[in-house]
Amino acid sequence: MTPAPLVLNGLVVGAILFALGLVGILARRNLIVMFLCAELMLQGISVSLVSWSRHHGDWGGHVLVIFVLTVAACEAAVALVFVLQAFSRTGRLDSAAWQSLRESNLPRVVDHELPAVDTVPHMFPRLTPAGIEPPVDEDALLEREQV
Amino acid sequence: MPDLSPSTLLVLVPLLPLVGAILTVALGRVLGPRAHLPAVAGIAASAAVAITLLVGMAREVGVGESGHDHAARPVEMVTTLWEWASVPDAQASGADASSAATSFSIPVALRLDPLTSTLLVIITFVGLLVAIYSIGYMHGDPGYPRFFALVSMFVFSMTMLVAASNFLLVYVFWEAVGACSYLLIGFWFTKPEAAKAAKKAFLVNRVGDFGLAVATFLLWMTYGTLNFHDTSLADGTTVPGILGATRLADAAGYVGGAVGTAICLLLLLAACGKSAQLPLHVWLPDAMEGPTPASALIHAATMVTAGIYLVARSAPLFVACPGALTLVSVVGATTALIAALIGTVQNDLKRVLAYSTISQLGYMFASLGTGTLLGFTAAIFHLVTHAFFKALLFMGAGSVMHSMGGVIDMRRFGGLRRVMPITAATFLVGSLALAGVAPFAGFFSKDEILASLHSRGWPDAHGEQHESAPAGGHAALNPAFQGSGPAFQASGPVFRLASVTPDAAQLAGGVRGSGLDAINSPATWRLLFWMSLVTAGLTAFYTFRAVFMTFTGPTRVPEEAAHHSHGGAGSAAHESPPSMTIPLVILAGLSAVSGWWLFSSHSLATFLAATPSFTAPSVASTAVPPVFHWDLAIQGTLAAAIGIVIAALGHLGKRSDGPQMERFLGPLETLFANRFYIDQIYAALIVKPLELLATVAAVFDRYVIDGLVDLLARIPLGLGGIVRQFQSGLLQRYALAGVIGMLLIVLALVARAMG
Amino acid sequence: MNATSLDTFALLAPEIVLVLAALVAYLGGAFVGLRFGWLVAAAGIATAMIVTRGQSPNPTFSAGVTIDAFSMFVRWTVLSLGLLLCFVQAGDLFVSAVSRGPGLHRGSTCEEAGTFLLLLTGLSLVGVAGDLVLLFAGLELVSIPTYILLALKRTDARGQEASLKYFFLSLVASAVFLYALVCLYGMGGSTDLQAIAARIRSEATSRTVQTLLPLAAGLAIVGAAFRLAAVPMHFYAPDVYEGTSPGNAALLSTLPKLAGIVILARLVALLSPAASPDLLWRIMVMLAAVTMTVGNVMALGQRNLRRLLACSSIAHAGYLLVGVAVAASGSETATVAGGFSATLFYLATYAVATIGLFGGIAYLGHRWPEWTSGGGPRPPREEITTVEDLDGLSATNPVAAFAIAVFLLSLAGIPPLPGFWGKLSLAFAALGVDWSAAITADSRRAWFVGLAVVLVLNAAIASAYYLRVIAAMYFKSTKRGVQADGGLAAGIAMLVCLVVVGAVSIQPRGLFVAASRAGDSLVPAAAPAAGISSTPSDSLVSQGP
Amino acid sequence: MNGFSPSTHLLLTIAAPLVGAVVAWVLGSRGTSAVRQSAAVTSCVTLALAGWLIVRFLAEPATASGLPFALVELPWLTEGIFDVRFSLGLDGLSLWMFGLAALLSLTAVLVSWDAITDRPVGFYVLLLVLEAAMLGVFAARDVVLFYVFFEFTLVPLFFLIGIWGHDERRRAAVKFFIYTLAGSVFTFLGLLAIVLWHTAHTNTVTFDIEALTDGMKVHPLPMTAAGGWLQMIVFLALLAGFAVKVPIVPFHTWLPLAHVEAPTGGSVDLAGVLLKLGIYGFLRFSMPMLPEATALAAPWLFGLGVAGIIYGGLVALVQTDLKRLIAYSSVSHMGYIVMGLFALTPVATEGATLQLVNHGLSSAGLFALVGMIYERFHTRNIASLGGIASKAPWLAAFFMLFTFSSIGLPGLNGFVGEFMILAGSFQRAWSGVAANWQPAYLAMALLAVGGVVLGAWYMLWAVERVFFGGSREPPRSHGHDSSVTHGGHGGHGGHSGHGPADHATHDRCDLRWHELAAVLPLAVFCVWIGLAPATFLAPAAASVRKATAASSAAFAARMHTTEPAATVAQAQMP
Repeated sequence: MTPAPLVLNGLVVGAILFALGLVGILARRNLIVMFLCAELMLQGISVSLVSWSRHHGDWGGHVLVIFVLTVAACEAAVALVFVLQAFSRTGRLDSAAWQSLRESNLPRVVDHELPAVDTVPHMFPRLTPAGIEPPVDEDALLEREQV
Repeated sequence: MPDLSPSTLLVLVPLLPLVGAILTVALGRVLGPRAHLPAVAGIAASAAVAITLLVGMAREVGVGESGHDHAARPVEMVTTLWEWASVPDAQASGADASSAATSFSIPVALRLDPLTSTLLVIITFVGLLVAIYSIGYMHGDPGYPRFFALVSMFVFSMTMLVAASNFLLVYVFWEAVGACSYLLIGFWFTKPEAAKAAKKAFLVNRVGDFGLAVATFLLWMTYGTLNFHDTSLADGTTVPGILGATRLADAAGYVGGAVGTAICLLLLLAACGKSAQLPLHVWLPDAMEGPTPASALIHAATMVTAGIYLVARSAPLFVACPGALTLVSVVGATTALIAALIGTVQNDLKRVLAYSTISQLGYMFASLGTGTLLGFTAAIFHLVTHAFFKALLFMGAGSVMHSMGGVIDMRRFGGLRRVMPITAATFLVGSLALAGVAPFAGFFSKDEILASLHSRGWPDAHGEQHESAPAGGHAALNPAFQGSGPAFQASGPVFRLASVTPDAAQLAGGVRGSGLDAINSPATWRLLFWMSLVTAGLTAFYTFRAVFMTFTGPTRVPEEAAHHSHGGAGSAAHESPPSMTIPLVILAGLSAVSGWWLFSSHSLATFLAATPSFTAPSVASTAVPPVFHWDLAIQGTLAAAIGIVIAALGHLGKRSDGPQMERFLGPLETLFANRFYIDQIYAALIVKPLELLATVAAVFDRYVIDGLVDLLARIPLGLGGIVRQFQSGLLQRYALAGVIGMLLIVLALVARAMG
Repeated sequence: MNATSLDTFALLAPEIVLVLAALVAYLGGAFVGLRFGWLVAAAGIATAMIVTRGQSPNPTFSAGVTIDAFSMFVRWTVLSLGLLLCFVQAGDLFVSAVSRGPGLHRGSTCEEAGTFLLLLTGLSLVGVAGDLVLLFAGLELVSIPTYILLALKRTDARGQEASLKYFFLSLVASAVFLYALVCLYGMGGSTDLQAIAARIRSEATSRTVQTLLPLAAGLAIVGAAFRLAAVPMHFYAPDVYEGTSPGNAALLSTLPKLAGIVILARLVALLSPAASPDLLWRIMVMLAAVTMTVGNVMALGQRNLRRLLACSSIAHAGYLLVGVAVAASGSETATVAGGFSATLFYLATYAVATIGLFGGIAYLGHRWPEWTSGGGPRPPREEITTVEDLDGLSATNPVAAFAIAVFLLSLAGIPPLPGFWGKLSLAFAALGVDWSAAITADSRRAWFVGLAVVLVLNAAIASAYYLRVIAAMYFKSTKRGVQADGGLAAGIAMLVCLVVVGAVSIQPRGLFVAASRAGDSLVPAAAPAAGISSTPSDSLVSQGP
Repeated sequence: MNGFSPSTHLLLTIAAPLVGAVVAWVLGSRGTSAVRQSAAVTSCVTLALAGWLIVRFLAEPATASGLPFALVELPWLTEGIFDVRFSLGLDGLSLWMFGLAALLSLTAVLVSWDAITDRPVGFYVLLLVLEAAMLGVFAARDVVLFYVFFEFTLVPLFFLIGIWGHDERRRAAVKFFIYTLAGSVFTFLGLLAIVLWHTAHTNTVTFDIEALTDGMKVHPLPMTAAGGWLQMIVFLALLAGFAVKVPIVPFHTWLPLAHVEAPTGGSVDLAGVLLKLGIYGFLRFSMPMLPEATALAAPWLFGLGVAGIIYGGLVALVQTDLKRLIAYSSVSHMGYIVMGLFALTPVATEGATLQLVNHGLSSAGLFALVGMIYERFHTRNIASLGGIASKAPWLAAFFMLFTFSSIGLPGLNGFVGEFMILAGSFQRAWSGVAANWQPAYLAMALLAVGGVVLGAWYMLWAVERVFFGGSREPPRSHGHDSSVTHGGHGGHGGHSGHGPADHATHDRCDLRWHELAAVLPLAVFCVWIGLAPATFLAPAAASVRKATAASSAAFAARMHTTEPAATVAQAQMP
């Protein structure tokens, strides 16, 4: 049995990681960063699980951690697909670009623009478009010259 | 029909007309121009039965026996057909500690007593004559079958009304006759005036029915039953009927005071509605839009007398409330006077007769109000004679109208006595009777009425207080006044005999005084007496004004007469067919003799005195021996004579479209011509405000109530609008909202756990 | 752990069958050009059903697998809903099976089918999971295939946006839920739910439990709220439903809800009766009331059909929470059982109607475009999106219109349709919470009576927008009909749902019995919920002066 | 009465319309005439079955004491906390309403004969389904079963109004549905609360209405502050639904809209039967189960009834649309019924229950005839009608009859109910209330009697304007206007096809055989009830008494009656 302080430290770290991740997801608009923040939350969880597991001297926690890591990997794969798709469609990683699905009577929310330095040449890796060619989204165009 | 029991006969009286009506409806198309047969046959048979019953009843009562100064024993026969509705043990559980209304049991029961049998005969007999008359009058009308169906339907309802032995049944047929009159007034429904008049009649009557309905409820509350007769229950106990022997025998069987007065006033209201008394008289003149035979039957002879019947029937109730009783007389006399005044300036022959009807009905009320046996019998007496001569007059007018091509404005024809002699002669007889000229019928009945009023106005023999009589003011108005001075001493003994009335009043008032009783003072009665005397003069005046305008002077016939002529040469006006003239003649004969015949030996009064309602001690104790009041007769005749003379001065032999001599009345004339503006007052005070209120209510309903409902429905919609504001489509706002929610929940839980 | 691993295999046989079917679909599609993946899926589900029939609920816990009436109920619901959904998803099953040419997402049927099967597996695992690890694994096995299905079905911008939103929010939600699991583990010191429950009861007063229990409860509730599309995690629903295909919408509005209910059920069963903090049921009540109200009022103004149905699914999440709240409030086992059985019963009735509804919409597919021959090139056909697109459906597609009307009325709770029976049981349960107590301010009684009132009021409000759709179909006329090109299978699914709805309307007993058994089994040592829990104590009458 | 048992008989009666609906649906391909004939046959058969059942009911001596008849009981949702049974049966309360539902359904079919040309199959199927629901709701003896039928009646009517209605049919249908639903969901809660209370205090689960009634007698819901006024709360919950259904002013605004927009057949069923459900609910649930609360609320509902009489009458007075006028007259007449019900005296309550049937007959007849007028002239606008009596004498005659019946002319049915209601109310006001209530009660009773005058006014005025006077040809544009505004989907079925209607004004203007067959039975019953009401009062009496006794006792207890002006009369009378 490890003394309680160790557990507490572990838990605190874990909680801090979790909170950071949460805040990150809420604060950052870059899809990749957002996903990383989600991973951060999972890591915080893993940390606290491990410390609990040691506290109780029980393997269950560790097992759960393994599962968490696995799941995180899977989600990373899925996330990659989403990010690439999103980027290929809008040409940017801004989550705020995705708000064409909303109540029809509401205006589009335009946050403050990104700094111009972010502009990058239009040479991106492209996936072969899946399915039929969708109609061009005027919202997306509107975003494009801002990049 | 000796083999039939009286009860069966009694049922037959209404039944036959009903069958007639149904047959007419069923076979109307088949019979075509002979559609009158079932109706006439039914009414005729019913009349025969009614007369049989009357004879039997008269034998029962024993009219003609000597010594009827003692109160006659009540004679009645009740036959119950079926239970109409019954709610046993109607006590609202435990709530009715004080209400007598223990059971709500309404049998369909018919009764036969002197009053009923008299009225049955009048109704069926006059009905028969009218039906016969209509054969000619309505000939060729598209609604021929409908008319006869309605007439016999009416005879059915009316006979049921007077034969019903139960207040609810009375109410039922009270409205049924109203409906028949509604349909008959609106018989020519394509005429907008007719339709309006019909509606007006029904509505004004409804106001009266309101009174009757409430009165019925109160009676039920107070007496625990609605039956006139005593009903013996299965368990042997007897429910004393309102006019049953048990209660009649009981000196204090009737409620006075507030409740009693309320009941009586409500009954009076009902009677005013049906009998066109102030303030509900407005419908009768308009009702003249209906076919004239209907006017003769319903709005002159029978239906309008239902009010008289009601008050007479519930005499004991009224006698127990002297205040209400006096009010009856006041209403009656006032109506009589006002109607007569209006009648003096009417130019429409039928309207003249209509107002005279109102006025004569007023007489009857005045006499009912005296509360003496004399008063009640006199009223019924006048009812009978009036039925004869007023029906006669209406039919005469109808005959004129018939041949004048529907024109009834007296200013447009004249000198018709040459064109239609029979009509003229019979009309003259009727007018004499109406004017109360001896020895025609009206004279005797009116004399009795005056006597009954006089007996209340001068209860004691001492004549000195008559100088202080408020009637002094009428001196100028009534020339007969001076002449009537010495008459009082002559009629002294009469008053002494009649002076029991205070006891009656005392007995009644002794129960509990009501505010109204204040008006029950000799002064009132004297005023009423003079009013009716004046009315007598006016009656004579307008009657003969009509006679002179119509039948005397140069012969003039309106052009409508040409192209409205049945069978006869399409040229000029002509005497009506025999089917119309024969009833006229019969009625003329009756108008001439019935008065004397019924008055001599006081047969009618004796007969009626056996009516249960009149055998209540409070009523019977006021019996007086039959005396012919010479003094009053003289006054009455004088008044009539003056009226006739003035009329003759004004109209005899003049062109009826010439300048009218009533002009000298000036503004009064316009007041009379406009019927005292009563219709306008009603329109302004009741109809318009109600319609305004209705409009307001409709707007309120549409915009306020419904608006509130819609507003309520909008609330969720508004909420939805607010909620939708959060659906901004921004991923991170969603996440943020979720996290905030999470924090709230978690913090709440944690805080609670931490305590 | 008195069972061998083989027994465990036997216990999990249906899930294993599903996984095998998924493998067949994947590999077949990839290597032997298998085209009729959905047939494989259907067959797999059918086999799983057969296998499940063989099993009997025995509450033995081995390797964290709980096979009790509840998990059996979940399984059956999963499988039968899965079968229906697989038809809805399939699009034109037979055409896709026989036709060679590439068409509208035909090539991908096998991947979809396989993913769908895995999703069902995960859900069924959630049902049987008696262990945190299995629970978590199951949940993720529900989430990840969902992402993939969303992405596969729709490749246009809206589809991507929908899947993107769902993905990230789901990440957050599952992370949050995972943290709740951490807290539970921290309290229980074991991953076995029973052990955790026992530990919590034994150390109910310890500081750890005092601290972590509310935290765990709150986080778990929020995690479940996302699956349920309940406040405060309901925002994604309208957007996602609008963006994705009817089949996915049907899926999202039913299966995740089931998962959420299972989570909450396990949680409450874990905490109740002894250790449930009395604030828990208050929060549940508030969540239920707010959720159903938000959903309904938001739906009132909607013109977009799928958004409207999304709002309605939010509202129904609120109704579902009513039962959970009742269960959470239960100090007596019978109340707990009653609440759960009401919720499960309602979930079943709701799911059938909803799947039928989306099946109908999927079946209707597209509208004929405004186009007359010679009027220029044929414009692209439009999918049915708004309520107006259904105008005059009763004239053009009477059967579909009738079915959709029935489903809508059932959702509105008009008797005698299943929705009514569901609301009946919910309201009955809510009113029944310590019935013999007096209604005093802030008493449990007052809260739940208020909840019942909110429930029925919402039923009335909801009928407004359901009727709007019906009015569009029946009371309006249209020039342009719909193509009904969504595929026969969807139509079949619709009809099957119609039959089921009819059957349940006529005799709801069977379903209700199953649900109440499941509810009973959730409560340790559950007394058969005969009658209302409270003993007939005339406390009121005695209190009276 | 050999043959099948009463229970089977009852089941058959309720099932017959459903079978007929299926038949009509099958025959749909054969065209309109086949469908409507099958519908007519079905409703005739149902009517015959119902009539025979009523005869059997009357033949059964036990029913006279208020015992239910023809009991059916099948287990339905009997599990755990639920014991919902499919249990049917008739007693005095439901008997006549049951018969009325069957009768009016036939009327509804017949009046729609030519009026419905668009999608007749759906129309008649819905009509028959509605009939089954109406029969069921009066026969239901289980709380939930009652509510199921009670609620379900909305659905067919919703479609009837919405598809075959007039210009504003959609708004009307939705408003009608939601308004009534919003009310009745509270009723739903109230009923559940009663069941729960009973279960909690007797430990036996039952949804049987009779059992609950008895249980409520033993364990009444508390009316004390300590008990949280539970009984009052439940009463209000029930009231919410019933008041909207009746409708009691001010919850009536859906009624005129629904009536004006509904097709004739729908109006007939709505006015004739569905409005009665509220009153029936009061008699079935509120009064026997919640006596104290009823007693407490009675004065106010009594007042609302009177308010309804006057208010409805006033609003009706200024209506320009004939159908709307009659709709408001319904509001006014339902006011009488409410008043009589909450006068809580035997005479009044029995009168009110009879008046249910009376109003059903007369208002249904009036709506049917208005529909016929509309078919002929394509307008219901009073101003543009006139002199119909000369064009269609029989139509006018029937209209007069029903008018007289509805304004309470003696000798017709309307009078009986009105008179008993008013008499009972006076009895209550006179001697049944505490002294401080008495003036108010008397005033209200007098107002109600005044309402009779008002009723005569607006009805006769309408009759005068529509039927009397010179025969006026309504502007032809009207017909086409309405047909155009009805345009679009199903609109042309909103009223009669133009083919017959256009020359209807010239030749076959008077009643046709099916129209005669539609109104004649109603007229016969109007007269029959008017002449011998005892025939109809007696079978119901015992049940009504049983239903209201508790409440009136409670009321008497509330107003520990003080003596009003003691009357001399029965002081002496033995």
